[in-house]
This record gives sequence, structure tokens and C-alpha cells, in this order.
Amino acid sequence: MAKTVAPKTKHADAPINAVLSPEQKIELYRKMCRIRRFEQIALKHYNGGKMGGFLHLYIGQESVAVGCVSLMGENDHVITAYRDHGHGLAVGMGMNECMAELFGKKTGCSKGKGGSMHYFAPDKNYWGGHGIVAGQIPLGTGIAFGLKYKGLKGCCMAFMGDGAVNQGSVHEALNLAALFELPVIVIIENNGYSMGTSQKRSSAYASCLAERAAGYGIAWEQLNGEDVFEVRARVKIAMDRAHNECKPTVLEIATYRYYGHSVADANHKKYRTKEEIETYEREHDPISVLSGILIKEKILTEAAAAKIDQEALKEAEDAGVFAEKSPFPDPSELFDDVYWEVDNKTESGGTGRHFFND
Amino acid sequence: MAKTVAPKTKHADAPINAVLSPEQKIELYRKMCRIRRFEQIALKHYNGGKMGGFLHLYIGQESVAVGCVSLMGENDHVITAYRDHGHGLAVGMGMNECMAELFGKKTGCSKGKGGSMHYFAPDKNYWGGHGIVAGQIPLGTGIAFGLKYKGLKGCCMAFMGDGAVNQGSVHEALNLAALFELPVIVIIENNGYSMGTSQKRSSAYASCLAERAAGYGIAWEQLNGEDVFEVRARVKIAMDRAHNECKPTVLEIATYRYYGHSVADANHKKYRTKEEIETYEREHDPISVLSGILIKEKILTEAAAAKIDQEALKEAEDAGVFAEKSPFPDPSELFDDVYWEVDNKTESGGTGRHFFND
Amino acid sequence: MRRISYRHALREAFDEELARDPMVVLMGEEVAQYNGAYKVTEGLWSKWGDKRVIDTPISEAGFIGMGVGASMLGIRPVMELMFWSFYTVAWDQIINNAGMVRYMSGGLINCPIVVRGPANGGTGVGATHSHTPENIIASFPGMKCVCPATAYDAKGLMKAAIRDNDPVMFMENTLLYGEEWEVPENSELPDGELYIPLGVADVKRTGTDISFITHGRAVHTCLEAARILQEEHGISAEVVDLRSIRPLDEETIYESVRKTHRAICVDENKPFCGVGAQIASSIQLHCFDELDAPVLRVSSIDSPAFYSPPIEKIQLPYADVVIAKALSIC
Amino acid sequence: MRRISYRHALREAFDEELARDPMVVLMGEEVAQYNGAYKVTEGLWSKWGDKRVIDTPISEAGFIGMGVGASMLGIRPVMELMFWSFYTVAWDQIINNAGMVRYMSGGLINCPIVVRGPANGGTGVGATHSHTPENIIASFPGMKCVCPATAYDAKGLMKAAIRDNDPVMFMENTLLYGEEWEVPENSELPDGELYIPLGVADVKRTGTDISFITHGRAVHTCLEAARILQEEHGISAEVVDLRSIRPLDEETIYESVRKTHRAICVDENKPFCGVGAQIASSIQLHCFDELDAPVLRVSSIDSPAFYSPPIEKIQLPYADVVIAKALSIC
Ligand SMILES: Cc1ncc(C[n+]2csc(CCOP(=O)(O)OP(=O)(O)O)c2C)c(N)n1
Ligand SMILES: Cc1ncc(C[n+]2csc(CCOP(=O)(O)OP(=O)(O)O)c2C)c(N)n1
Ligand SMILES: [Mg+2]
Ligand SMILES: [Mg+2]
Repeated sequence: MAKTVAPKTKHADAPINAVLSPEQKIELYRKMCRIRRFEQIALKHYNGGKMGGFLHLYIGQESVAVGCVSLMGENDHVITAYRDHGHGLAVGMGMNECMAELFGKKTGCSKGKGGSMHYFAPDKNYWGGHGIVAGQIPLGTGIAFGLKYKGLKGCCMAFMGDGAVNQGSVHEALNLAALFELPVIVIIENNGYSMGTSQKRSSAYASCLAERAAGYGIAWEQLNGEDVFEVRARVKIAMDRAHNECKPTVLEIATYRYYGHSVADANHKKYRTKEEIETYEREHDPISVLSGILIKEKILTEAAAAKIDQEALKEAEDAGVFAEKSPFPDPSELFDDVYWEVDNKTESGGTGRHFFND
Repeated sequence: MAKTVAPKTKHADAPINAVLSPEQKIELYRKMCRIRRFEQIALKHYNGGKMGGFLHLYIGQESVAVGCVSLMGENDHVITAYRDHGHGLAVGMGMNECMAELFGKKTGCSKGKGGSMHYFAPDKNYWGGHGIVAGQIPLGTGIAFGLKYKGLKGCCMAFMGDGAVNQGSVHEALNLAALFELPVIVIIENNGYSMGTSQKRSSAYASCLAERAAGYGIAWEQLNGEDVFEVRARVKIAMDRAHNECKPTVLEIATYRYYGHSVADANHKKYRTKEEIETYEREHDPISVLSGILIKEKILTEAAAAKIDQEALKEAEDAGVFAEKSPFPDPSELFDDVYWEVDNKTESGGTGRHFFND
Repeated sequence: MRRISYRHALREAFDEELARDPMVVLMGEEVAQYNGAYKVTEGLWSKWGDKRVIDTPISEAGFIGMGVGASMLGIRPVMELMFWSFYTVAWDQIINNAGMVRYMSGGLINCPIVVRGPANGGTGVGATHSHTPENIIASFPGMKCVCPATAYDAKGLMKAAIRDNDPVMFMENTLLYGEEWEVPENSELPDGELYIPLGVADVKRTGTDISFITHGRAVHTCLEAARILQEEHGISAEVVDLRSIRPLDEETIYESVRKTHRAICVDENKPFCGVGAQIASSIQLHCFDELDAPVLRVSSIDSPAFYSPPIEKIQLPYADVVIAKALSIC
Repeated sequence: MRRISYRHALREAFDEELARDPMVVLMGEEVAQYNGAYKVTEGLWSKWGDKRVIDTPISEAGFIGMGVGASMLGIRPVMELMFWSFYTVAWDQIINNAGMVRYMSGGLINCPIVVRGPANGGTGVGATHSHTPENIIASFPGMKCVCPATAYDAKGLMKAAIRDNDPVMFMENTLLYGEEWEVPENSELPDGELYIPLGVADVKRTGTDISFITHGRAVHTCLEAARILQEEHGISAEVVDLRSIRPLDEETIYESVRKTHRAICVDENKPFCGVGAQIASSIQLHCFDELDAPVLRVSSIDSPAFYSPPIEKIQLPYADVVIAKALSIC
């Protein structure tokens, strides 16, 4: 569970936060509301039988994606796991295409081919959305490699959960990142559980999971994610390290998910107590924490906050309608997007048989 | 390269060494000579075209296998990588079966099916001989799991090289070993190179490779392998931890190989200096170090040492003759040892087709 | 006779084998306290406790390797892959360790391990979670591979798999977990238990005009196609359920084809080098003079699994496709 | 025309592509300072330096994943697996990342990566080091798979593979690295370079009585068998070298079989679901009425690779086996 932290205002005053205009601060709030409302509406439609497969909700963790993404410059990139709606909306994907993807519609961001776990927006430096636990960590390391290879001053933030740290590919990627000095920031979004398994039951560690980075001589830090300003302040340090020294960092950000692992997880009130969930919602909810700060700073009023939230809700509901009304893909699209060369009708896509039914 | 260490006598006086009878100490010496002579003869026959594939020589590292194995009780087990002759002879495999395996003969320890990288002697608690780098570490963890499951007070020593630590399966196994409290001792035989790549070019680390264990809360230690008494003294601590507390340890033992990665490695005098090799041979050779101590302790004379060595040479030469004279496997043996149920002609081995040519 | 679900049947098999042999241990992600992601192991942790039913971290290579190591010592681990798709991160342990250590040791070692879990598409989880690796697994001598189509088969074959002294890759199907079939109580059975040896196909429907050679969920697709062919076209199709892909009951296949002279291989693999390719190539070899038409194949449509539920549905074989193919040669 | 080795031909392809496109980068264990375990990349690090030719730690999953990630950004990594056998520890990265990210992103991403190295048995390195995964790789839509049999093909196909915008799995052969073939200098070629598109088979020998459908080193086994069949039995065999397994030039196969009416699929895969199974099943489907005999197959003997050199040698297909099969149907 999220631990308590130093007074929140400290972080709001950090240079990277102090430079934010009121509008920019409000924008952080709006982004978080949009993620939450988007997912609430998605949940409603999932329960209404409109979607297949899984729906992994990010609700409760919004400050992490929003805080991190808000730091991104032109050459900064993001990659994450299957709990990917928050990062997608944070980088600027539209609710319509995101919702339509969940419905499996042609208008979806992945044309209905990827589903909830597979959002991508390369034009916004967002590389997905990956379903195999931790598989995105070597990929993110590769994006960092690519940036350095191209001589660009940027970084890749590669997100994963607390359970994912036990996949071997993470360890291989960390060694590579340290050895080749790659500008990757590996971010553990520690929500305390991997499905029904608490951190303590899945991982052996010294003081925390991020400390494993020490074995590679990689800088690491543990921080609290409930305050988007803390996220920004401390991720900024890692980003500077990536930009200026071309070195990796491992960050462990304490956070919490309100819902089950996925909507299918009917057990989530069994492996965690009701109190644990309610305490987080009451005392650590990242949206409330931020609105609290902004209201105290007089940047926002209760009413203005509510209005933003309602706009987000409306946008999400509209996205639901958009998704609902959108057409399903045509079966003929089954063979698109398998091979670049075939899709682009190049000479190379035309020699030999590529598909083998009959 | 091997670092210099505390005076060697300190370790010879450690309780676990002090209890050794002169005969037992001489036996350590004999074991090390036997490994070296065995491999020298193997090398001769390899160069004579008698073998296929690879031959990874252990020469220079003998004190590690011999020291560790000498501590084994009834329920202590060993597993290692492809550089496996030393461990095999140390646990008591015969030179004949070992040499014959290299020749691909029916009389080989794996009936000619495994070759140099795949020695096994389960009856002597030796589980191989594994060619995929680091693949043996989860297996060794599983042997430790099995011991604990069966309620036996024992451990498994799982060996790997300094390059192998960068395989993800090692990291997964360490987490499992710590989490489930398994009596596994993961031993990094650090000979400074993975093929032509020095430790520094393959691994990022803080003070040493073993320190990665700290990230899992696993006890670790770095030691010098040139003195078999140091190996015994310090591995004993890990073994006690395994036996008494059922907990893992990671040990990094500094050592050195005189030859190339495998005999095929013609480059090994390019990526290391002549001086480096010669200095080790002159100042740190584990067999010389031990004979030096034993002669000083008056347990051995130069002449007695030479005699033991000559006996080892003779034994190895005889093994070469044995191997040479042994028959090759019969092609009919191709289908043996694929399925236990087929080999044992059980009912279950008799239903359905198991092999599919034609 | 009572009807129980496929999931329930598997659970009974585990429970009975846990009782029979103290070396049997269940392991995997969420199999214990959570009762299994698909509830296949429900109740077993409560009943058998921490020693026999074990939750693992998300480390498939590590824990399957650990299981293989333990199996070399005589433990009989039954390892769950939450999805068989996750074999991709434990492939070395499965193929090189479980599958080859017996050979490379000249028979000194054997690995009585079962790796199990659902291996199917059709559940809207996208390409990486929809692998059907039975063709791949069965391509390795040393491996055994089982794909039960009913609760009855699932129970009987799982018990055989656990007692088998070789590594058995057991592929279940999420879409079948909730389906029910007749499964006798042990007390109703002459041997006091349900045990189905590997390598024995089951003719799920007899027929005279065409043979459908199939396994797993495709068995039901074929049964439906056969019913419609009979009712609407008067064509009598025989449905041969392979049950295990390796060992493979070839004799039952050939017998059927020698009777019907026409065959379609139906499976949910992708077509290239799928199980149907192997069977078709064997049939044309062994029944060349008996065939009145080429051996046809029905497989999944040859692109990665499409998320969109209505498209994914038709990406997998369904009865109409099988019927159309059958009509083209009957 | 000059003769160069298969190894040398590959090296020329790398060198030319490194020169042509600054995004091309070679990576793998020992490829740089050590010049490659099999010396395929010899001299390239000295010539191109640290940026373009990179040694990696022993972390196949990590570095192939890294290569895939870089490829999404437009880098063109050419990754060496010291042995293709080590794909077992990078299988997730190869199949799920390189192979599926394009589909799952609805075409937003492509991965112009080449994974290469030797994929063969016959070198006395035992079962875990003797994988021939072309059947497995090619079973995945999204993957391309190339298996050149000569220096000429290796050079031309490697250049095509590197320029291809899809992931190409390139399987070389240790036993061929040192063999020499005629390979023109670029100056002798009309286009100024040797470039062979993927998906175009090559009839390595024309014949009229029987078709050998083959790839990789088995091509030479077939050529030898064809020579002996001609000389000693007056049988004229055609040898079709597939060159790439996916895309696959089926037309050339069928054309050959329609001419000869007899076919043997010869490859070094294990038989179950090997490439030959796919081809045999396709031939009997597309050439049913043209076949005078069942399609036969020759594969490796169906057990894990045996270390002992003389046994391993006969575990792989050799000319006598092909000849005997041919005689059985001619
Ligand atoms: C290799 C692999 N193993 C198992 C799974 C199934 N799975 C998906 S998410 C998950 C839990 C991951 O937990 P964590 O890393 O903490 O992330 P969170 O879901 O909490 O965001 C599991 C077991 C998978 N997708 N991939
Ligand atoms: C997964 C895998 N990758 C690569 C190899 C090839 N290979 C065999 S040994 C070796 C070097 C290992 O070095 P190290 O771990 O230091 O052990 P040492 O050889 O020094 O004993 C390499 C790269 C392999 N066998 N398996
Ligand atoms: Mg978590
Ligand atoms: Mg080493």
C-alpha cells in the first residue's frame, strides 16, 4: 500500500513545478479526470458486454502517467504494459479512438486489432501497450538505444508493475542499459499487488524493489505517486540524468489501483481489505490530492474542478457513443498489417506466398 | 583477473580444513591433478580429431570444483554449465566413462549422446552439464526445492560463469530461491571472461557480480578460488546456511582459465595478455598453491606430489586408450533415451506413435 | 450420469492425484490463494495447503526451470501457465531442459513434469495471448502433448499425464472450462477411477463418407459440422479426436480414412506447419491409393489473432467452413 | 568468376549494407572485437567501429528485445544469435514483439530487424545447440524466414533481408560457412550489386522424373542424390531450393511437380510438423491429380541431436536416404 510521505506542498514548490502556469496545473488535473472518467465509462460498457477480453483499469494511478508524461519533450518516449489507457490518454490520444479500440471497432487506435492491452501512438512517442509481463522493458531499452544512436537528446520511460520486476527480461535490460549507458527510465508502478499476490509474496528484496538497480550500479529512487508534483519533481531528476548524462534510472513509484487486476478479477476484495481500499481512496486519491493543492493555491475552485470533471465525463460518454456507432472491421482486414511490404504493395511484398490458408 | 588475497595459511587453519587428515588433504591434491591431466589428454585427442563439437577446458579452475565438492554430504548436489569435466571428476565419475563420452563412444557416461558439455551422474548427485548459458540455475534451484520438499537436509550448488549472470533466468531463480527459502548456493566461477569478453565489457555492477544478490536480500560473498582451503572455508558457511537455515547464498569465486573459452577459441591470446596468463600460472595456479601448502605442512614431498601427478597422467592416458578402443553407439540406439515410458516398455509407452520418420 | 464442467473435471484429477502421490505438487501464478486465474485449481490450496499447492512469482522461466529441476529428483510438479501463451518466456526450460535432458544424459534422468494451462484463441485477448503451440511442442521428440476436448477426456488424460514419467504438455481451452459433459463418478467405474492413456484417439462420431481429423475445441466444430452435413446433405462424417498429438494414434486415423476415402484435418493452429499439415502429409503417404480427393485442411485464418470479437470469431474454424470444404469433395 | 565462401559472402553483404544505410547496425555476442564466434563478421568492427558493430552481453532476450525496440524507431539492427538455437531464450521477443507488434498496432509500427546465425545440426554440439527452427518460425504470420544454401544466395538474400521492412529470421549453416561458390563482383553485375528477393525459389538442377523440394544444406544432399540417380539409375531429378520458407514460392514447387509427377520433400527439420509436412500437404492438395505417387519426405531422424559424430552424421539426411526413397517411387 502507498506509504505516507513528506508534506505535499514541498513538491509543488520544486522548480519544475514552480514554473508551471495555473493553466498548466489545471491541465494536469484535467488529464487525470479524463483518464478516470474514460475508464469509468469503459467499465460500464465492458459490463454491458460491449468488449472482449480484459480491461485493466488504471483508476487510482492517474498521477503517475500524467506526471511523467507531462515532463516529455520532443524526443522523450513512453512504453508500458497492458494497463495502458492512462499513458495513452496522457500522451494525447483521443478518447474516441481509445474507446473504439475497446469495442473492437475499425475506428479504434489499433483498428480493433489490439484491444485494451494494445494502445499505440508512435506519432506521440507512445510505443504501447504490451501484454506479456515485462516484455516492454527490453523494448523501451531499445528505444533509448535508438535515440542515442540517432544522436537525439531524449529518453524512454518504460513502465511496469511490481510483479513484473521478477521477469528475467527486466534484469537483462537493466544490465544492457547500464553497460551501454542508455537513456531509459524504468518505472515500477508499485500498486502493491500483481493480480492477487502482494509484493511480499511475489518478490524478495532488501528495502524495496527499485534497490535491485543498485546491483547494476544504476541510480534508483523510491517515491510516492499520489502527488503528481512529487512524481514530476523526482522523475525530472531521472530525465535530466538521461538527457545530460545518458544514463538509466530505476524509479519505484508507490500507487494503488481501486479496482481488481482486471475487471474479471472478482477476488480483489478478498486479497485486500476493504479498509485498505477505502483508506487509499479517502486519503491518497491522486485526483483529490491534486485538486486539494490547486484549491489551496487558489488556482482552482470546487466548482471549476467539478466542471472539468463533468466535461471529462461528457467526453467519455461521447466516446462511448462514437465507439458504439462505429463499424466493426471488415473480415477483409484480417490480412492487413501483418507485413509492411505486403501492405505497401512493394516488389518485395509481391514475391512468394505470405499467407497459407489452402 | 584473480586478485591477491589474505595469506593462504589462514584458510588452511579454518576449522573445516583443520579437521582434514593428511590423506584427505592429499586427496584434494590428487583430485585436482586428475582433472588437469584428464583434460590435457582430452585436449591431445581433440587436437587429434577424435572428438566433435566443443571442448571447454577447466584447467586453472580445479580448486573451485574440488573444494566445493569436497564439502558434500549425502544430500548435497551439484549442477553446472558446459565446462563440466572438473565437477564430474570431483564428484567421482570415472575417467574412462568421461573420456569415452568425449569420443562419442557407447561406453561414455551419456552413452555418447551428450558429449563434453553434458556429463551427468545422478547417482553421485551430479545433475550436469548444461549447454545453454545459465539454464542450470533454475534447475539447481529446483533441486534445492526438491530437497526441501522431501524434508532432506541438503543443498544444491549451482555453478555458472561471470558472463552467465546476465541471463534473465538467473535473476528469476534468485528471486525464487530467496522467496521460497531454498537451500541453493549459486556459485559464480569468475574467470574474468565470457568467451572473448571481459567482465567489464559484459556486466554492469557495483562492487562485484555477487552483489546483485543483495537486491533479493540474499547473502553473498566474494572469494578467491586459487586456494582450495579458502574455497572450502567460505563455501562451508554458505552450506551451513543452506542446511541450517534453508537459505540461499550467492558466491563469486575468482579464478582463471589457462586455455581459450573452448579449444576452438584461437583468439584467447588476443583478448588477454600473455603476461596475464603467465602471471596467473606462476603465482596463482591452484595446484601449485595447494602443493606449496602441503609441502610446507610436510604432508607432501615434491617427489610424492610428482608421483600423484604421474599416476593421474597414467590414468588419463589409459582412459584415452579405453575411449579409443570402445565401440561407437549403434544407430539403433538413436531412439533409446527419448522417452522413459518407451524405454521401460510400459503400457503407456506402447500406446500411440512416438517417432515420426515416415 | 452426472455432468461436470471441464474445469471441474481437471480439478478432480488434481485432487485425486494429490491424494494418491505425495510427490505431486501444483505450482503456478495465482493457483493457490487466488484459486487460479480460471478457477481450475479452486479449493485445492485450502484443502492441501502451502506445501502441495504453491503460488509463484511472474517468472515462468524461473519456476518452470525450478519444476524441471525438482522433477529430476522425483517430485511430480504440475505447473500452470496462466496462459499457455506464456511458454514464450519459458521455452528454453520446456524444450531444452524438460525435453532433452533425458537424451543428453543417455537415459540417466527423466522429468515427470506436467505443464498445463489454456492454449487457445477466441477470448479477445489479442495475438500475444492466443498461442496454440501444440504443433510446435509436438515437433520435438522427447515431448508429449495432450489437447483434451471434453471434461471426460480432460480428467482421464490429466491423470495419465501426471503419472507419466516423461514431460507432458497439457493444453486446455478457456472456452471449454465452463462447458459440461458426462463424467462418471469413480464408484461407477470398473477400475475405480477414470484414466485415459495418452496416444489413443477417440472416434467421437462414426461416419462413412468423410473423416474429420481434429483435436481440442475443433472437435466440437467438427461435430456440429457433421450433424449439419448429415441433416442437410445426407453426408455421414466421422470425427476422429486425436486427444494427444504426441504420442499420436495414427492407426485410428488411417482406419477411418480407409473407410471414408476422404479427409479434412481441422485444428485451430495457424496453417503453416500446423498439426493438420503433419496429419495431411501422413494420410496422403499411408492412404494414397485409398484417397478419392486430396486431404483438405481447416485452420485458423493465417494472421495473428485479431482482437475485435466478431472478427476473431471467424478467424477460428467454424462449422460452415468445415461444411463447405466437405461439400467440395463429397 | 571468383569463388568466395558462404561466410565471406555474408560479410560482404553486411559491409555493403553498413555502407549503404547508416541505420544498419550489427549486434550480438562476440560479433565485434572477437570478429564473431564463426568469424562471419570478421573485420567489420575494425572497419566500422563501436557504433555500428556492437558486442552484447549474454542476454538474448534483452538484446533482441532492445533491437526490436530500436527497429521500431527506424534503426535496422542485424542481430546475431551465436547459434540460432539460442532463440529459445529470446522467443518472446522474436515472436510476440518483432512478429506481432505490427498487427496489434493496426499497422502503426513495423520492425525492420534481422535475426541471424547458424541453425543446423551436424557439428557435434548436442541437442540443445542443434535446433533447426525454420518450421517453427515460419508457422507465424508476421515472420519471414530465409535459409540460403550457397554463398551466392546468402549474399543476395542477406541484402534483401536487411532492406526488408519486416522482421526477417535468417538461418545460416555452420557446415556451409567455409564452403565456396561462385559469386560475382558487384562490378560484373548489371545492377551493380547482388540482390535476391525473398520468396523466389531457385531450381538448382532441372530434371524430369522427380522433384526434390528442399532448402538449406539439404539442397546439397539433394544435388548429390540427383547426380547419383542420374549416373547410376538414369533418373532425372529436379532440385527446387526454396531459399525462403516464408514467403514461400509455391508456384515453382507446383510447376516442378506438375512436370515430374513425383516429389520428395527433403529438409533437416525433425519430421513432426517440419517444413516438409507443410509442403507435402500443399503439394497433395494442389497437384492431387498430377501425382503418380505419394509425396515422400526425408527429415532428420526423429530423436534429439545425438552427440556422437558418426551417429549424428547419419541422423541428418544424406544422399543414400534420398536415393532410396526416390527409387521406391520411380
Ligand atoms: C509472462 C506473463 N506472465 C503472466 C501474465 C499474466 N499477468 C498479466 S498481468 C499480471 C500481474 C502483473 O502485476 P504487476 O506487474 O504488479 O502489474 P499491475 O497489474 O499491478 O499493474 C499477470 C500475472 C502475463 N501477461 N505475462
Ligand atoms: C543462451 C546462450 N547464449 C550463448 C551461448 C554461447 N556461449 C557459450 S559459453 C559462453 C560464454 C560464457 O562465459 P561465462 O559465463 O563467463 O563462463 P565461462 O565460459 O567463462 O566458464 C557463450 C557466449 C550459450 N551457450 N547459451
Ligand atoms: Mg502491481
Ligand atoms: Mg567466464
